[in-house]
Amino acid sequence: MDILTILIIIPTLTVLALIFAKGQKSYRTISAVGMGIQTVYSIYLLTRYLTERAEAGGETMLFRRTVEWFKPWNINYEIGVDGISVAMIILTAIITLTGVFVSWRVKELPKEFFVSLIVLSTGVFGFFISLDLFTMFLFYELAVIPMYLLIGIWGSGPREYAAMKLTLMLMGASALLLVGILGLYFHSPMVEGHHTFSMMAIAQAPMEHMDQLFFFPFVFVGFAVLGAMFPFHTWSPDGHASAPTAVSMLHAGVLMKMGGYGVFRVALLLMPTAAHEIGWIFMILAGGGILYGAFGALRQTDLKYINAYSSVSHLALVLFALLLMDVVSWSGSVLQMISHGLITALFFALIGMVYERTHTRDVTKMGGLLKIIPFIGMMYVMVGMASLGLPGMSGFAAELAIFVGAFQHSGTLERVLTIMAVLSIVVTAVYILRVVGKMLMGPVTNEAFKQMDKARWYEKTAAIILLACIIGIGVAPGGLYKLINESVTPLIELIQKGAL
Amino acid sequence: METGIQIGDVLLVTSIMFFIGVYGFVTRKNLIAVLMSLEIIINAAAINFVLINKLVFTTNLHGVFFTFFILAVAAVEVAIGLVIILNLYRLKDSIDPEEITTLKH
Amino acid sequence: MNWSYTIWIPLLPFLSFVINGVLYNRLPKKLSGVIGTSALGVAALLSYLTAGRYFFGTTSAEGYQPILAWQSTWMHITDKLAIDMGVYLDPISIMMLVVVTTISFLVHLYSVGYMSEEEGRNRYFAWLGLFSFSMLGLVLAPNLVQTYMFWELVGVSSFLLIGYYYDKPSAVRAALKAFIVTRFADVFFLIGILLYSYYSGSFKFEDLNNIAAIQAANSSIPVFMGLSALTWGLMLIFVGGAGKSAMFPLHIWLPDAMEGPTPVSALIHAATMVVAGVYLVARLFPAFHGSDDGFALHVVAVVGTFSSLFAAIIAMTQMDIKRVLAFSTMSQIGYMMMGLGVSGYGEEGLGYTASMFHLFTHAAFKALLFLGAGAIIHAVHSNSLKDMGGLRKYMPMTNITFLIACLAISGVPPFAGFFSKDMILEAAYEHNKLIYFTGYITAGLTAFYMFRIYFMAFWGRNRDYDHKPHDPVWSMKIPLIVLAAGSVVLGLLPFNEWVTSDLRPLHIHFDMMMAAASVGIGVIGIITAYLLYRKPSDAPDKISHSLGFVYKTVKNKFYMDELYLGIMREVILKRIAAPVAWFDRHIVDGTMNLIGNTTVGLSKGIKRIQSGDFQVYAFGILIAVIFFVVLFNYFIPTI
Amino acid sequence: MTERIIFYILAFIMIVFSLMSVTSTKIIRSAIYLLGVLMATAGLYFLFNLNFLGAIQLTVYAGGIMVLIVIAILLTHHVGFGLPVPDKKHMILGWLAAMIGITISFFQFTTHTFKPKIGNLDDRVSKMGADMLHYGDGGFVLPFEVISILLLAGIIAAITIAKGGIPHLKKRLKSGQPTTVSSSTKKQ
Repeated sequence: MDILTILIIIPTLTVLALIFAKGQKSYRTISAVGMGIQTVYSIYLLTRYLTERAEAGGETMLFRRTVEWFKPWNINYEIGVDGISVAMIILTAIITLTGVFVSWRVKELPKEFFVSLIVLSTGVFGFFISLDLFTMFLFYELAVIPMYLLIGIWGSGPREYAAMKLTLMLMGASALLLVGILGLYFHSPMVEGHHTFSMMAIAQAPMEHMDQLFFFPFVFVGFAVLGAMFPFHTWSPDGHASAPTAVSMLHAGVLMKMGGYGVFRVALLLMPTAAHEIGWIFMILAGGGILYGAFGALRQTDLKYINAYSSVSHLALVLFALLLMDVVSWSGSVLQMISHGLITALFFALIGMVYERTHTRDVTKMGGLLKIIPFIGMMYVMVGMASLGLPGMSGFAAELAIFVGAFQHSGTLERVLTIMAVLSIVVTAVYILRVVGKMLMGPVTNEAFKQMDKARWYEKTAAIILLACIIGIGVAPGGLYKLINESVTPLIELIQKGAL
Repeated sequence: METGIQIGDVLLVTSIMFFIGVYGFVTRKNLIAVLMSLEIIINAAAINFVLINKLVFTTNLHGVFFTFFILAVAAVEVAIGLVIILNLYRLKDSIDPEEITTLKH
Repeated sequence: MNWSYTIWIPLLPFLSFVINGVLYNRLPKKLSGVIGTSALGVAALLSYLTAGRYFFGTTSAEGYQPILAWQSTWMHITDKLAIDMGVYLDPISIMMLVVVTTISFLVHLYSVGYMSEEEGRNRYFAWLGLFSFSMLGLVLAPNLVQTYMFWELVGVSSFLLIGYYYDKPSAVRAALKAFIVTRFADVFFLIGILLYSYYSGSFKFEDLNNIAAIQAANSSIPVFMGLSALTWGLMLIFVGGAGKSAMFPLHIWLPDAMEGPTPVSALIHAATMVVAGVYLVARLFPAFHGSDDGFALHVVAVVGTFSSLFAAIIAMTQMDIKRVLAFSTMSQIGYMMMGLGVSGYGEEGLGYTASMFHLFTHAAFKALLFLGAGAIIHAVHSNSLKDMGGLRKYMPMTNITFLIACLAISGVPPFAGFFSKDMILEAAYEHNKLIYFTGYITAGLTAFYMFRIYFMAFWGRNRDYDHKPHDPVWSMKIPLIVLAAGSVVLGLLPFNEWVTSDLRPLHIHFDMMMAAASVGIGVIGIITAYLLYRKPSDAPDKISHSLGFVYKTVKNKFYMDELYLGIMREVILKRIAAPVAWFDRHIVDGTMNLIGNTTVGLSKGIKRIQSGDFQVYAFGILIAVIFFVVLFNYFIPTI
Repeated sequence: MTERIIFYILAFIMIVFSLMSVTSTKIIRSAIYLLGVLMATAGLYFLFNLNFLGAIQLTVYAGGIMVLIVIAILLTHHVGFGLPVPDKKHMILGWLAAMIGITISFFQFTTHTFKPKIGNLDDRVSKMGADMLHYGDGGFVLPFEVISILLLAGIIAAITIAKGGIPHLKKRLKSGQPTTVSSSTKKQ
């Protein structure tokens, strides 16, 4: 069996096992075991990748394989990974695993919940290994559909509204995306007498200048909606606020990263000329979005809204760095995707735990929780620190790389936007600390809070896994950065060759 | 014999009749009356067939035959239509088309 | 010589942090203090060893050479802009090493007694360990990014320690304020680093300080408002330093930070963290001095001088003993900044040496003052000077040590402060008379306000205490004694041999007139305080009353807090964040919802067409037929 | 000339009676007016010398169909039962349809030039009968058979529907259950 296809087969088998299983305990055990295997396997994939990479010489896209699927249109199941995809796959595996732990006690329809969750993650895994635009699009849709069910059925608050809004906006985005992908297809080089969906082939021979200018916005916006770029971000606060904990984690942690990854893989790599020429429009949107999201978060009182806006801000930083189109910014941007994925997943997990105990997410109604639930409280402080870019946590390494990369551009627009981006970290500090100060510190505002349960083992497991990753990356980002950087460098060279 | 009659006059008469029927079909609030308006419409059409056959295309009898068939179809249609109306009346105690809006489902 | 053991100096406190942090609840109560204290004790011994080996073992004709004792890859952003973690030893880092480990050790020891009744001591010692680790990492950094990283960590541990009493709202507010204000400054620091390193192409201090090489490597460095980008970068870096060192106008967090436990104030907000800004400027001194004829250095001097006078004036009016000490700290750091700012390079680097010397002695006597204040607070259970008086009878040991510290800070010979302060004033005199004069006045004010609190606390009126105050336990006494001894003798160290701007020994001459003048103003200050506060009288009240508005303004710290709060509330939250939030919910989201609602509305309209009324359907059919008739007859006539 | 006058009289009768038929508020009168229209149509056929067609029109239409309609009216109405006046919406739609339709068709046949008549139509009844049963060119035997089957099917359908289990359906309808024909016939 092909090493990458196993990444899809493991979750599929888990889903099958879930379908035939009975009893809540077996559902969660099966899910945890399946995702545990998946995590271990993706780490194994990393080691395999590193050894193969050492042997392969200059090639970074490894384990490539093509299976014919639909000959008349040249659709292939074409897969392969480079360092970026491997990092993303590990991120996805970890977040799904912790998501299963966090939803350990789902009460309603547990089987269906876990099935949807794992189907979603299957889509994400497939997305990250695809090299064929059509296959990629298919997996993307596979990830979006269960999201609707997960929010609509297991959500809270105005869940139908939120689920509908989220799904419609993402579907609208994928309509744009489909236009872009078909545009890419019909302007792609001929392979055996047909056009091709293969990204590798298209990247070698990008389309004409005017065609790029036309199709670039479609693809970019299509993916950027998923990456919550201003002004297409409004699904994110509502969606997150209504989604169940594990779904928020997966969504903010992984799905939104698919947006960034897609922008990078499809929009920028396949249409570099357009990215150079009209990228500045989106750069302004993304750069403005950094501060915009931060200021938006400043005024919220719902924990999930704060975090959703914070994600908008951080993802805008990712898109901004991607649009800068140089090695350091891209590496930093991918690092930021991973870092933010972990941080925001932990954030949502902790918010879920707090919500389960206090039955409110309104910051103004809480106080002094650190005394009552010290583990969760301390974790929240730590992840807050990670989010505001404290050194020693992953966020800092990523932001530093992005800023260093951004500062290599001496154009006025880039300079101004970079300084705005840097300034946003102080706003981030304000909104994070406001929550910490109000919710965790100070006197206990509600007597009922004193009866809260301490953190349970599965909650601790989830939190510790994520925090360990955050701190691990923060203390020693060198290896991960190198993995990403080595994969980014040839891509940048390819683009520059095309641009010249 | 029929020398004095212009085709235009005939068409004018039948089209007026036809649209009177249409008017009745749309406005009447009684299914049987609607059916009767339908008869006027069919009748107007049948006259057209016959007279165009008689006044313009005289090589064969197609128009006349069509009128025969229209008559037959009209008979069947009226028979079945009336039976359906009777059934509806037994079902809903009314033959007002306003009450029969099952089509929207 | 092998120096690689120096990595253990920061790692030992880190271990203390990890053990106390991870084994949070499982550790026996007494053990956490023991672990922390012994870790820091060993670290202190190691740093004395290092200092001895360095200052007495490596001297050469070229002066002391920096040593990269240990290095490890952290992140290679590009081949040039590589960031490595390392241990960098040179005179100032070793001096700071000694200061940090010693004070930290003494504070740990002191805290064993001071915090003995607190719940959550493990947390306290964990944070102290984290702080010591971060501060040492900051001090030993070989490049600017490592400095920045530990700079932030220091800020966080400061935040955590100020907020140690986290169920007290004022402590929480103070912690948040401290973090956010310093964070705000750090953003400029970061921008400064990025800007400066863009031209230098490196983060390493050797490269950053080699300003001639940077100018040679960049054919044209952009000039903005008459200053080169390098100077701008340095000034931005200084903003970061000013934030951490509580220079005007970023000082507002320091007085509030006194909400933390007193030993923490002694360690972080007096001796070590707050001087990080001074240390940073000293680290980049050649760059500051070389860029644009030292314009950035002028800024440092002016800010330092102004802050020192500003803080001294406020300190005279405060009634909270810790706040007086906080403003005094700010004032003394201003002095250090002033010393750096007026300094030249090489043989003219008197200010540099003086500033470092003052940093060194100040650490001793200011920590002593705080620990003494802590002993008083521990005894009388209040921070306010109004609740104190006549304590010399109850706490003789504290009285003597506190007096020594006051004499030292007032610049009375032969105590430590005299030498360092005199050196700064001498350097300032050679540089700029106005700065000298301001510093001179400040010296007098310093003597006055220090003896004001001394007399108010230990003399003044005798009062009845509910609990009879007494000298603290031994674990708190030892640090007092050690620091008092230090305050007496440290001034005699030959600092000009060791710590200089160009690493070569500096020749200094002792100006008798200058010394006499500065001692004179100090004595005037002391005598004034003696007359006003030796015995209870209403003279101080009368004076303050006669000053009226001026007094009130000063007492309210020139309304700086209110100004910042106003900006935060009115401008940031109400004028920026609220409109953004409104815009987001109503305009952006409104547009999205509008699209959705339009679709729904449209579908409702279309739905009504399908009414089930077959007569209307018939009408529709007819209209369609007519439409096609017209279409095919008049518009598509070929069919 | 006589024919023209007769034609105009008949046309007048047809139009007026149609109008009366669709506007009358008494259903039975409406039926009688319809009968008038049908008989005038038969008259028109006679006028055009199509006696056989006219006779069929009289027997099938004016005879058979009218009887059916009258019986249906009797089954559903009291005699003299007033019809409700059409509501505004349907009136407007009806007027609109009629006016647009008349305008368009008038415009159509006034602008269209008809081919001149070629010879006289052989409209003997014997010719009609021969063509009807003739399967060669111009023969109508196949439609004729189809129509016969249609008529048969119509009769069977009418009977089936007429005797369907309506009371049962009615009960179901009231209780909100689905009213499929198969289930209702099975119950019987």
